[in-house]
Amino acid sequence: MSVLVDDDTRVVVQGITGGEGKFHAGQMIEYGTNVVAGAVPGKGGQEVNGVPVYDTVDQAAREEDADASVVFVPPAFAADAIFEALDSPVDLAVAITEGIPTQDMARVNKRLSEVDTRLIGPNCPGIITPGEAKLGILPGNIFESGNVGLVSRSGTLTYQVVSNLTERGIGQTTAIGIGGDPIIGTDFVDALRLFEDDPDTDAIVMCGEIGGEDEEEAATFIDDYVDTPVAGFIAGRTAPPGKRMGHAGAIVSGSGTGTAQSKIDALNDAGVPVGDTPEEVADHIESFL
Amino acid sequence: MSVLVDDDTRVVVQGITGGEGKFHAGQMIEYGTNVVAGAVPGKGGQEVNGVPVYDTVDQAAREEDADASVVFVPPAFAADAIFEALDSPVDLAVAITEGIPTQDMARVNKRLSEVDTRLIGPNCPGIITPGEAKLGILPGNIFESGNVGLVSRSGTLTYQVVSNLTERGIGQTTAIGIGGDPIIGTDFVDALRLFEDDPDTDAIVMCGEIGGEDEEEAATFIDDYVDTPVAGFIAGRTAPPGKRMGHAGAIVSGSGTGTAQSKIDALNDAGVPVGDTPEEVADHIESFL
Amino acid sequence: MKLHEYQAKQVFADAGIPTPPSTLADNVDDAVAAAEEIGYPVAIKAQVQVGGRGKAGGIKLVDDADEAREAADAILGMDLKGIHVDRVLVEGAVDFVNELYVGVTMDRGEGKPVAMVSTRGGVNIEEVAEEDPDAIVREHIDPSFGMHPYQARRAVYEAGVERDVANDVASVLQTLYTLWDDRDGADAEINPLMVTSDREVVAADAVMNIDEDALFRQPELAEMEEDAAGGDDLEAKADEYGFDYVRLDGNVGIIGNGAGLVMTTLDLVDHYGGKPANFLDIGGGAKAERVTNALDMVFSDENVDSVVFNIFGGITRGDEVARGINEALEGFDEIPKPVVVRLAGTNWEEGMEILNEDLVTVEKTLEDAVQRAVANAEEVDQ
Amino acid sequence: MKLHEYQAKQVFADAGIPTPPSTLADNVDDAVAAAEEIGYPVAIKAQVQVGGRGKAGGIKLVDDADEAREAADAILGMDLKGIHVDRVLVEGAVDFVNELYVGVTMDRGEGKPVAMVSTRGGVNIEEVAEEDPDAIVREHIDPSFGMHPYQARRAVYEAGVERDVANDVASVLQTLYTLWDDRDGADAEINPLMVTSDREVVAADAVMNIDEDALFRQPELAEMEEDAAGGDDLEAKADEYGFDYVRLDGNVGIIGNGAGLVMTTLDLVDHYGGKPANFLDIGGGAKAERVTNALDMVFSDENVDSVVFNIFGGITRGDEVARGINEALEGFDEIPKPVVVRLAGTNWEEGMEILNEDLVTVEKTLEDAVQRAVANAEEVDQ
Repeated sequence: MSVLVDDDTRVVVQGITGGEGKFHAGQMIEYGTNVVAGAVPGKGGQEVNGVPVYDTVDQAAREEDADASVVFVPPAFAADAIFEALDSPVDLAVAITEGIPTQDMARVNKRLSEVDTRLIGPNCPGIITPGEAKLGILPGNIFESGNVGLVSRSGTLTYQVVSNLTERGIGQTTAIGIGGDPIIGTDFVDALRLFEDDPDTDAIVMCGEIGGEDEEEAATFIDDYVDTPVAGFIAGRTAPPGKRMGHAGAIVSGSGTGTAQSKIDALNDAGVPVGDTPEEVADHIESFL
Repeated sequence: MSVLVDDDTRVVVQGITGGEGKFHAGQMIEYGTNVVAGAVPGKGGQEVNGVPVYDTVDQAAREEDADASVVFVPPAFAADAIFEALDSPVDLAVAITEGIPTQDMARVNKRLSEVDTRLIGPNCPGIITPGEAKLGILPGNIFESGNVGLVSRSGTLTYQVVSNLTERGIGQTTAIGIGGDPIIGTDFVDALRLFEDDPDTDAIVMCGEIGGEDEEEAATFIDDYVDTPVAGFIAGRTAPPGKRMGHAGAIVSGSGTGTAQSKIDALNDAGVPVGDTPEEVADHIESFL
Repeated sequence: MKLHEYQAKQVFADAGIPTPPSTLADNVDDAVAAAEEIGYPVAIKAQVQVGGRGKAGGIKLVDDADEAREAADAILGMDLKGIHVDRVLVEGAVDFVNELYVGVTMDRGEGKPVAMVSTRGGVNIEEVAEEDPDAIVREHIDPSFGMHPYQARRAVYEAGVERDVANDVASVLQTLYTLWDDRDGADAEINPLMVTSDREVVAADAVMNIDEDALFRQPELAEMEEDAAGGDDLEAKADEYGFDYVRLDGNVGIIGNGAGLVMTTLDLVDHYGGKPANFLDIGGGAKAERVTNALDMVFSDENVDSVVFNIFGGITRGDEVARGINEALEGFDEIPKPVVVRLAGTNWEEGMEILNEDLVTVEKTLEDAVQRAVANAEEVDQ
Repeated sequence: MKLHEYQAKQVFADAGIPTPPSTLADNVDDAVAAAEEIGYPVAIKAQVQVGGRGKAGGIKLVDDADEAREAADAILGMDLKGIHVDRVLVEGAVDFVNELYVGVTMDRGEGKPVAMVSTRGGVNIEEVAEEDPDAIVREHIDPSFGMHPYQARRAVYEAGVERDVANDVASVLQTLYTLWDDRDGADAEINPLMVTSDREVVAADAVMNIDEDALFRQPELAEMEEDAAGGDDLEAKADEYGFDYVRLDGNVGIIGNGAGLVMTTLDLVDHYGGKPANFLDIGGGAKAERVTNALDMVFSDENVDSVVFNIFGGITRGDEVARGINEALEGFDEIPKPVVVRLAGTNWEEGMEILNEDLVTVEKTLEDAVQRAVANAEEVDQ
């Protein structure tokens, strides 16, 4: 019924004593997520939202048998928190933090190549398996359990597209916000592979945006390996070349790759219809089911 | 008839324009080694000992289709030279240089875990397949082609033991000087595995010395995996505890491991006879053949 | 954050990269005095952050005091692609025989730094990159190790740099990487890196972009920031407010939360026949004040005829947004431009209760909101 | 190369690790003056590099000037395990409630650095390591990344350091790793790292061993070396000559090339009933002069009754060795101790031709050479 997370997932929240960490840990628990511990150096022994806090992720994961971690740690310390998660017993880390220096993420990226732990994010809304678990900041109430997998580089755009689906009664297996930063853990290809391998996912929505070439690579991957029908959306068609729009992912280089058009063309070539509006995306998905 | 190197091996000499590099490249060529190029930054286009010099190992290996490199580069620059070899098309690097800072070698060691290239040394005499190729500074004339593999942490001790064998008419498949530094590339276990897998090696000599626990690990490996008969020698039986004898490998910790006795016991327990003198080692080998 | 040439050059020079002697001047007399001090020929270079400075007349090579005065007078005060020039760098001219290119940036596709060298430096490097990408040698760096010296050498020899200056160029590249790494660079470039007639290597230009997200640990560079900004007034205001903002040439003002959703809103404005006046992302978790500031921003843009405010709440709460909109609009006797609001997600119902519907038009879906805003703009436009 | 406590402490303090106030003194008056300046109680600590200084009377805690004078007088000039004490460190005593241990070293088995923390610091840490190894938490470091802050925290919390000082201890450990890394440390240790009654963390001792092979890039530390040496006169001479030399208590002097072969020669001396007087490795590629120096070294040891010179040439050439032996011995009217020479390997035949066999006994095999030398020693001994 899902990929990566479900109601068995035992979650540590890093930074649970901070404002955001505390609030969203509460929201996650309210949604039904199995939050089993917090991890904050120096705050071990405390309790927040009814869960015990440990000084290190290692202790939290060991004592509470956790297998996933969500990082709500300020940007200056976030890379270290991710490294800590990668070097602990958890096998999934979800980094919500926005504004982590890119060079820090390059080092994290190197470390990711050495470990089996998966990273989602950073600068992402997280991951949700409707009705089972949400790890991150996604508004749970717009999701509904179902058979569509969703992967997106953009947070609020995800919500928009999900709401277009949910309003038609089309539910989701799992939705993954992979984040809009230049260097991220799980990318489109990784997420597509997960959904392709999930027997309960009957269709996939992929929301990209201008900048980088991840969507182009995803198109190639879809062409080669993905049988599950995919519908796409690309934000930034009207973005002028060379302008920076919001996050670093959204820089259009002048060289013809990374533009909305090159992404749309690549997806179309791979047989993926790309909607002009979120409603059109929902139309495509509806036609697949 | 050999492991790792033979008369097909095409060798680059890093530092071929330096005093040692030039001399030993000449010796290697005289021995019959297929030295195809030198690599020295800024010296590209020159010729030394009749072989062309390139500015980078990459160029040398690419242009001359080399598959091994020998490093004769001063200690301050040797780690960088090893990194360069590891990041080039060669699949064997032999580092002769003595006195490389240990922290440099720790970084090299990390890199070794990421690549397929094998490193022998540093601070080692090199590797020789008698009659075919020598990569390093071993005196070729004491070796003879045959069916005994030899691996040793110490240079001159290797020569001693080899001469004891050769004088009896016992030749060698390949002799590997793995080097006496605290951090080395190929260790006893690696070398033993190569000899065990070599159909032409009928017996193995392993020369260890006090310090570290490599011989103990090798003993365990022999017990578990090695069918080829092995004879051992351990230098430093009379070394007083806590004294530093020559190179960093030869520090006896106070804790009962790393002593000559613990190594001899471990080898004996694995069924490996350990000679009191080099002659006795030759006796054991003779009895195996 | 992009440093000015004179700032980047100072940073490079402090790290040991050879640069020509130079002095910053903000008036003609000082510029001439600097030129005299340095000795002719000198280059007089406008310190503005626009591409193609040279071709646009922002760089002049002069041979004596009269020429220096004339050039400084022409450049100081000129408008270069809309940016006013108020400072010039007076710099000793380099007698060069070759122009190389060296640079360090993050290769986002690979997720690792990359160092670049080319023997075809100079003004046309972008064309070279386009037409003959192999003329630029790329060496990827493992950021856990940093750049190994052999990598700098390899890139330089691979690029075909002449052997007698190869060591110096490799050393400049190594220093450039270290700078890029230590100073949280996004890009660091020297183009051209000149080889002089007496076989020395000199950085004749210097580009350094800093990762904005890392400015917290680069206090020295962060201080340069204000100086380095400049340009469009509204974009400066957006900087002040901390908004991601880009000014465009349409008339439908757009405010939203999250880059992807805001871009989508722009795309829909276009899709329904309108023209976006801007991109404005208020970010995640915005409070009422931030919403007020955003409206203030968009109202300040005289090209804007109509506004669409599109929020899908995750960490952003609909009630906070509604409160901010009310506060921004209740101050006006007459609402300056018609505002269409669409609230969804976290606390959207609370938001709808709070929102003063006398001041704005409310739409339930993104599509409807955008269409209404486009229609409003057309109405005003007529 | 081992730094003295006072040197290591200075290095640590410069890096920001809290240390008690202290002054180095080489006479009683200065020591008392320093104690008065610092304020009692103070510790007076012999600056010699031997283990178990405290137990051997080399550290005294004093409460007033009279005690300080008495202690300084007792310690200055004393012999600690054969080393003359000519300096003391006068150091403010720390009012501690806990003694921790932190250290960084190279784990040669793993081939990577390791940081260590224990709450059972103090004089018995070696026993703790022996009897209860789990009481010392080990955190391996990837040297390409360096120590991540979380690793320092993890080690500290895992060791059970109390939470109110955990941050400070983690910070000391992080600094210690950085020092170890930047300064090419072999080991860097603080034992004890004291927790004071007002919950501060202070390094009450400091150990820093530097990798000799890296001294070329640690000029500041290399300068400390001479000062840090001391001890046995012959070992000092060996340092000067650049030999690997260890003095032992037998009477057969041993010279050879390569650590493994020299150790083997020692082992064979023992095997054949003799007692090695020393370990002396002339290294690879030795020229005649080095050979002469080596013989000079061994002759200077009055315990030596007989010498065995065992060379198996690889880069070392037999002719050079023979020339050196001749030069060393031809100066004597009478050879001071009988010398047995065994030459093998590179150019051994040339060597045998050169060698003046009136001055030495030649043997062809290692076994014969050692047996002859042992016999020579027995003869002299009788």
